[in-house]
Amino acid sequence: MTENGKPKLAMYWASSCGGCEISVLNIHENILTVDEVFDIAFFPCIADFKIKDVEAYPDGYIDICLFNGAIRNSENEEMAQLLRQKSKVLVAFGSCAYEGCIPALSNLTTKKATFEKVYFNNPTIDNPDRILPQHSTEVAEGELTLPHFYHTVKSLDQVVEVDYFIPGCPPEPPQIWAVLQVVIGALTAGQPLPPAGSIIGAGTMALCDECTREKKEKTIKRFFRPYEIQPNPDQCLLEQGIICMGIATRSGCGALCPSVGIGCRGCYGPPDGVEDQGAKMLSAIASVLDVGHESMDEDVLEELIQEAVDTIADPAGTFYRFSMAHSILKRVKNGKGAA
Amino acid sequence: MSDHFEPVIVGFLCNWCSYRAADLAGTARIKYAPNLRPIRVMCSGRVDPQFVLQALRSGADGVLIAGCHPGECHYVNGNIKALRRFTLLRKTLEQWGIEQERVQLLWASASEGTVLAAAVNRMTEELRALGPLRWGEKVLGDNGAAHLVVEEV
Amino acid sequence: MTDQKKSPAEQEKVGVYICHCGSNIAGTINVEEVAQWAEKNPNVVVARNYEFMCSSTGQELIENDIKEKGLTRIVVASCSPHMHEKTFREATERGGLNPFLFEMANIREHGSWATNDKEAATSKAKALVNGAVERVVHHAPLEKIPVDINPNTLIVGGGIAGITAALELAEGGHHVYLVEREGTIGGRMAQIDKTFPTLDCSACILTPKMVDVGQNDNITLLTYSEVESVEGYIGNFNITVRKKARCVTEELCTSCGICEEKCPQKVIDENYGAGISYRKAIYRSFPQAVPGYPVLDKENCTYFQTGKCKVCEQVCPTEAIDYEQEDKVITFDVGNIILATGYDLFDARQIPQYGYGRLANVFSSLEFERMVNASGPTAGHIVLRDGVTEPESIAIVHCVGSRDQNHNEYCSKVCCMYSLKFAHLVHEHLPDAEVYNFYIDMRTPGKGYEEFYHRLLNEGTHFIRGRVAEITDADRHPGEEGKLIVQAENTLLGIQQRTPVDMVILSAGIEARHDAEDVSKLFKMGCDHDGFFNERHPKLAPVSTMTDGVFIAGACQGPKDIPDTVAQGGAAASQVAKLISQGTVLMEPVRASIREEECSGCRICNTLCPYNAIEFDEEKFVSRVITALCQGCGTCVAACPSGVIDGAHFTYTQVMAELKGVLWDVQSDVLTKQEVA
Amino acid sequence: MERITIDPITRLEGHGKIEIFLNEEGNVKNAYLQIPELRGFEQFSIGRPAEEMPRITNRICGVCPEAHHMAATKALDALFGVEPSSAVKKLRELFYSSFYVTDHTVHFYALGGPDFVLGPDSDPAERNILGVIRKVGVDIGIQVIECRKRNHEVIKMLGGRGVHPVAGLPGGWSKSMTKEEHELILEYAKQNIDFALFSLKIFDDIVLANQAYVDLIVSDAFTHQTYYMGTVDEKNQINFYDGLIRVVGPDGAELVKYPAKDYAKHIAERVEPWSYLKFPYLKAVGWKGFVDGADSGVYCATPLSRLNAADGMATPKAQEHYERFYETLGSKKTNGRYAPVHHRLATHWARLIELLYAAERMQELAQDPEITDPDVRPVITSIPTEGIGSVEAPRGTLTHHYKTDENGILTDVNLIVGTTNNNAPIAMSIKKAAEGLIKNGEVSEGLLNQVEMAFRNYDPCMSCATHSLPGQMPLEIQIRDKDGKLVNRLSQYVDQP
Repeated sequence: MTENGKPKLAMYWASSCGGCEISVLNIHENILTVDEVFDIAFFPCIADFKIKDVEAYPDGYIDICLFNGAIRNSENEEMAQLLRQKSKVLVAFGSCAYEGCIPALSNLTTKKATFEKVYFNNPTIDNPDRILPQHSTEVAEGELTLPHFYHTVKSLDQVVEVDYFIPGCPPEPPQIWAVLQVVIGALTAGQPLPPAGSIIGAGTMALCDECTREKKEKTIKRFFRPYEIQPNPDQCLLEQGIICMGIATRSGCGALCPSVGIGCRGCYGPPDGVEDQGAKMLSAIASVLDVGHESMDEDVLEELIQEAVDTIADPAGTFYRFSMAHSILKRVKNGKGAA
Repeated sequence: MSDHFEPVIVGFLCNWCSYRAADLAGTARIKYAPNLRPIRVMCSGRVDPQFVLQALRSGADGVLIAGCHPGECHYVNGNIKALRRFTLLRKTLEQWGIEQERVQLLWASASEGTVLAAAVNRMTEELRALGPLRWGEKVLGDNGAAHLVVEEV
Repeated sequence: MTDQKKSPAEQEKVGVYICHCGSNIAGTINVEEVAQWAEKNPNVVVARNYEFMCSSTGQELIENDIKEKGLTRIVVASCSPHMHEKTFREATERGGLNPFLFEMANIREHGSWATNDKEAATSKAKALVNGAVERVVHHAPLEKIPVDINPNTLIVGGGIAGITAALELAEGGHHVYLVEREGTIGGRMAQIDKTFPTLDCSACILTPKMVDVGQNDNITLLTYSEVESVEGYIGNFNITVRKKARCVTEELCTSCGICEEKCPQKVIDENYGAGISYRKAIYRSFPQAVPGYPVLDKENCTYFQTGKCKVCEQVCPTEAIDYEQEDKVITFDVGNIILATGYDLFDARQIPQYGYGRLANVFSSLEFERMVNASGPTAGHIVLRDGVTEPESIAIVHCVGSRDQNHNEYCSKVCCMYSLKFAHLVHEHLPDAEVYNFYIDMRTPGKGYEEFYHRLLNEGTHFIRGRVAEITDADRHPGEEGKLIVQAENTLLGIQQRTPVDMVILSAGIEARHDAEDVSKLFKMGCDHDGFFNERHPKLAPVSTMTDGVFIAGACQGPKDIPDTVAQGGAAASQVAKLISQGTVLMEPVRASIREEECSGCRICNTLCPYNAIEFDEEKFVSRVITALCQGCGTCVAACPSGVIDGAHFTYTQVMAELKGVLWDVQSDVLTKQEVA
Repeated sequence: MERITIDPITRLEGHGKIEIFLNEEGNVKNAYLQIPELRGFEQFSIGRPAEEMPRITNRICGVCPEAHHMAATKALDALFGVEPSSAVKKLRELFYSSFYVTDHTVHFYALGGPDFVLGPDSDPAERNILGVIRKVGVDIGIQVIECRKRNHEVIKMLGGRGVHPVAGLPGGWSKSMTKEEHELILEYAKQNIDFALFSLKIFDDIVLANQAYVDLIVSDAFTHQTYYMGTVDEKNQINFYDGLIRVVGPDGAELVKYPAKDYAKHIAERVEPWSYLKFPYLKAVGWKGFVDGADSGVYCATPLSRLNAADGMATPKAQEHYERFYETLGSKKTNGRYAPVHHRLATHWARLIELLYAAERMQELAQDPEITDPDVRPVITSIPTEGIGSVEAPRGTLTHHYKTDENGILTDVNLIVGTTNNNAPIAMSIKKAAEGLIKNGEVSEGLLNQVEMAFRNYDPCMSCATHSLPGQMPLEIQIRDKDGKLVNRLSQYVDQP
């Protein structure tokens, strides 16, 4: 690669879906500017540098590394260690690296249950010898190895220090471009970077700030599944009993899902000042559950509230849809969450 | 940890009823399990579910939320909100595989020192039977060990 | 981040003081060990243990250490904060620190007193101390919130409690709005004939005070009126009162009473007359009513029912009758409120086996009060329902509806004494009549009360210890014919006893007003299970409520006799007078506040506040806390899904720090990077 | 014995690794494609509300989330036993066609294209889309970007989000098409057709006009005789959104045609201890290992497979090119249909024909008066039980299978993902290419790209994730002696840091 003064950019995926890369490509023609400003130092999806090459770099050789994907196996963790060592600025890019995202729903179940489901118990499996993938296998010609599959999916900052976090599944292209412009400004014109550890490429407050639906006082008698009612197109979905994570989710996407009549699922993670997105969502909607009164008999009261609460299907999987790895407890004690 | 297991219970006690109930239990020299570590909040309605989760994350074996009886809340109905949150939290914790006995809600008025003491004794026994939770080492800690070998299935 | 700089919290210098409380704490907890252990905490500069921290020398320890060692935070581990939090906050302040930079660990009530296991108590003490230390370093200096006090006062209820409070304040030069539901003030006391134990005439001691109220320029008397709404907070309440139309122009009425005299329509007086006397359709409850002008009762007025009559209008010399008169809605501002809404009498019909309402000669205590009253329907003669026959034997049943699992568990406190009074009055009016008092326990605590009991013993009253099982007119034995038989177990003799009498008086207990719960909601303060208003503290703040600026006096707080009620009226008045003379009050700064610039306007919090302290700004699309209305419960803080509501002195950081602090010994070693950082 | 490790290659969601074992003579003894990744959607989806699956499973792949979103949504139709209105079906299919246009476009230009436009053995530094642009003009690069831009706009418009759409609901769609959107889409559809035709023209001029390329395409190293799978409509013509799944043998004879709900009767999956990814095969034929031919249950599901499995294309222009495709590659027409083409590299051409079809189909649907029907979100009251849904993902037939309790909470989930279908064929292609290219331990840089071409034509999803500038599969070959000492190390890149 060319040894000129251009800053070095790396983008790597661990346990991810590639959506982050697609979202980067969705800055469209601006990708050409990125190509002008940076030298690619490592970017499996677009260039041919190998792990060996990265290992050969001096520490801090890479100016900025966009790391997406969760830490699902030992290979992911080793790559995270390596890239932390070689990068000046390491960015947890996208929900997976930031807080675990959908892959971390796996923390609602166990490794054992996962292997059994995938390799033993499903309608199309043909595995008479009950074979499971192994870390090391002796085949006729020699040894084959696979990475260790972790019990718990972790976010990037749970295995290495992270300088910045860009939330979103995936981060929205305008936000990505805005961040890249800041970085370019800092690297080329010496403009200041945001304080280390900050969450960038997103707002600070809850999504409701961006949502155009009309909001009233919230008194909810029960909740509905999205197919059970036809929501009023202009009114706050939560008020209509459709679970919308917007109240406990960081702004930045522009409230896309509510704008097409689907409740926010929380992919931008919690807003500033909230540690555990799920717990806060839980607390908020339980508080406005408009059933039961202090003058009631205690048993009646508890029964009424239980009924209303039971209209919420799968609280854990809903409130922690994206933030499981970053939640206070991080995983379930056993597989109950998923089975 | 020694083989003898003493559960640790974090108690969130409301300033006006349950905290005073605990005061009264002491004043009346009622002896009860020393396993409760009380934290004073103004109202059971102040108990943020994050507190409960953090208590479990930080090593507690159980959490007791105690407030005034419905209708007797000094803030009219803060305890009703506590009950609503608790009910949803309990449903969620079940998905997390956390036994119901580990997180409990109790109504104890300022005059019910005996009720509070009895509840702490009962809960301590229940937790002894369940054994330690100790989240950090027993649940998260095993990531290190568990991923080294594919478990026997 | 690898930045090793000390955070602000890590730089705080904490002093820790472990109190022995004589042997109360030190007897069970190894205070030296706890102190030495506490000193290991990097934040702790000094950790002492001392005999009595609440003593002046103990407090001086704190003050001196602040000055000499430059402490910035104070932790005292001793008794419950409900005992001495104030004491040590003041010591902290004298030392030169903001009083809220102090935290207390309760190692006595929650520690040494709760177990004999010294080891466990000591390690629990460590946990609590550590929690306090970890918490206090995150404390912020707080200033109490000053609020100006409007010198006017609203008093609800014109009984003896309200009257007393009103006069205390008015005579002290403060303006009072006295609101009474009925046409006249006076309340229950006006219905009573004589007061125990002194037996002086109730009316004779009450009416002068009623007149004083009527004549005092500092009192705006609003009778036949009800409070409709209460907005605002201590020092600044805005009150709306509905003054019901009495169809009499007060300015013109001279209280001559001719309308009442000429009115052709007689009505049974259920209220003041206890249902055993008549009044007119236009009436004053009693001649000494204050104010003196009558009320026209539309439901029973011939003109309003049939369109004909108008006698009162014709006879009125000053043309004060105004059939067209409408309800008036009055609004005014006050700084404080005293509730003196009194009590309801237990309705004896709820105990069918006592036969009240079914057996003619079973009387309620209030009926008897009216009957024996010289101004009552029988001019004071004690007679049976037929209105002529004098009873030869009378049974007085105590604890009707009181001390009764099926009705009210509590003791109504006054029934024993007024039952003795009844017995005495019977002896006085009918010297030959036999009087039987059926009681469970004789409760006569009070000046001169026990003596009064002894007097009755000497007057020949028969005292039978036992709860009455049944009162019936079904005679079984000779001598029972035509009598009421009182069936009870005499627990002293251990025998079932049937006592035939001519008349039975049921000493009904005291109950909260039927509408007490609505009233408590209107004034945003709580009721207990029995419907009596909750005092702020059963011992130390008996007339205050949880709502600043709202006070309670008399039987609305719980059963009371007249002296206690008058005392509470005075106490409430002096509480209010204190606030008025202060001019401003400092409110506890434990309050919620919303960081508006971070509020997304989701409106989750809007409906949660029981004090309506949260308003929504339709322009800025943010929610806002009205600080003076906020009581600091923290419900909205816990609910806010954006975490932008701060609960002063119980912030997320403070509680979390205490939480991790008390769990110091069970924290796991497996911490994520993020938690280490 | 020497071994060659190719690490990393990348796949659908994450990474891939190729192990090539050589014998003493240094010839290929065996080759393994290892997939070191597992995310376990089938397990952690259990316990979730079924209606959330379109918004959970699209995270399997950020490159074709639309495919998972659609398969999941169709599985919900079946689960709740609701037949979507024709308006809903059309809206969904239009959305899906637009996705196909962007997906196929970028694969051809960024991945397939460079190999032909610039030549398999050209300077690797140039062998990427930028090189393509330099050679055939910058306007193409712009057109590619524009094509992605407008179709991602349609995806966001109708699906709610540009990546990971959210609009799918049982029996419906959460968002109808507005008047303004409709006009825009009509315009975009037209542009898509022009772009598709233009792309086929480029393929003609550069590839078909060059005999060397044609020879390469038909060369044995890139030829496999396998079964082919694809979804067809009632006329046995290709349809991406709905239809019956048809499997034909190497000779073109129909083996089976079945509705998606019967998938488990026909497909089974093997497990190997050295890969996390399972190996599907045809039950009717059986698993004979990594071999081709009529006796091996190995099948293929790619653009080429779909053409082979169908009788033709459902749109006129695409049909013309379909016929030309078979004629050119010397396939004979027997009783109404062409015999299958087995040359893997022809997949690139097949992909362009599908691109044209998708564009034409998008226009047909956009012109349908029903397409703006506002009533697309029905209220569902039925009790869910079990449902199977499938679509043609760009990388093969995609099947979702759900079971729930009466409350609609998932109790069992099974997924057969596009690329998984091709797990065995890809491994075989790699081995065959390696065998053909690695002789006596001598490995030339030129073989790298050709081995790469062996699996790139399948467009394994990570290479679709490399729809980008410039586009290449990262690939390195290490040759070690039996002590593991590195004796030779080759990379497509000349200059090492």
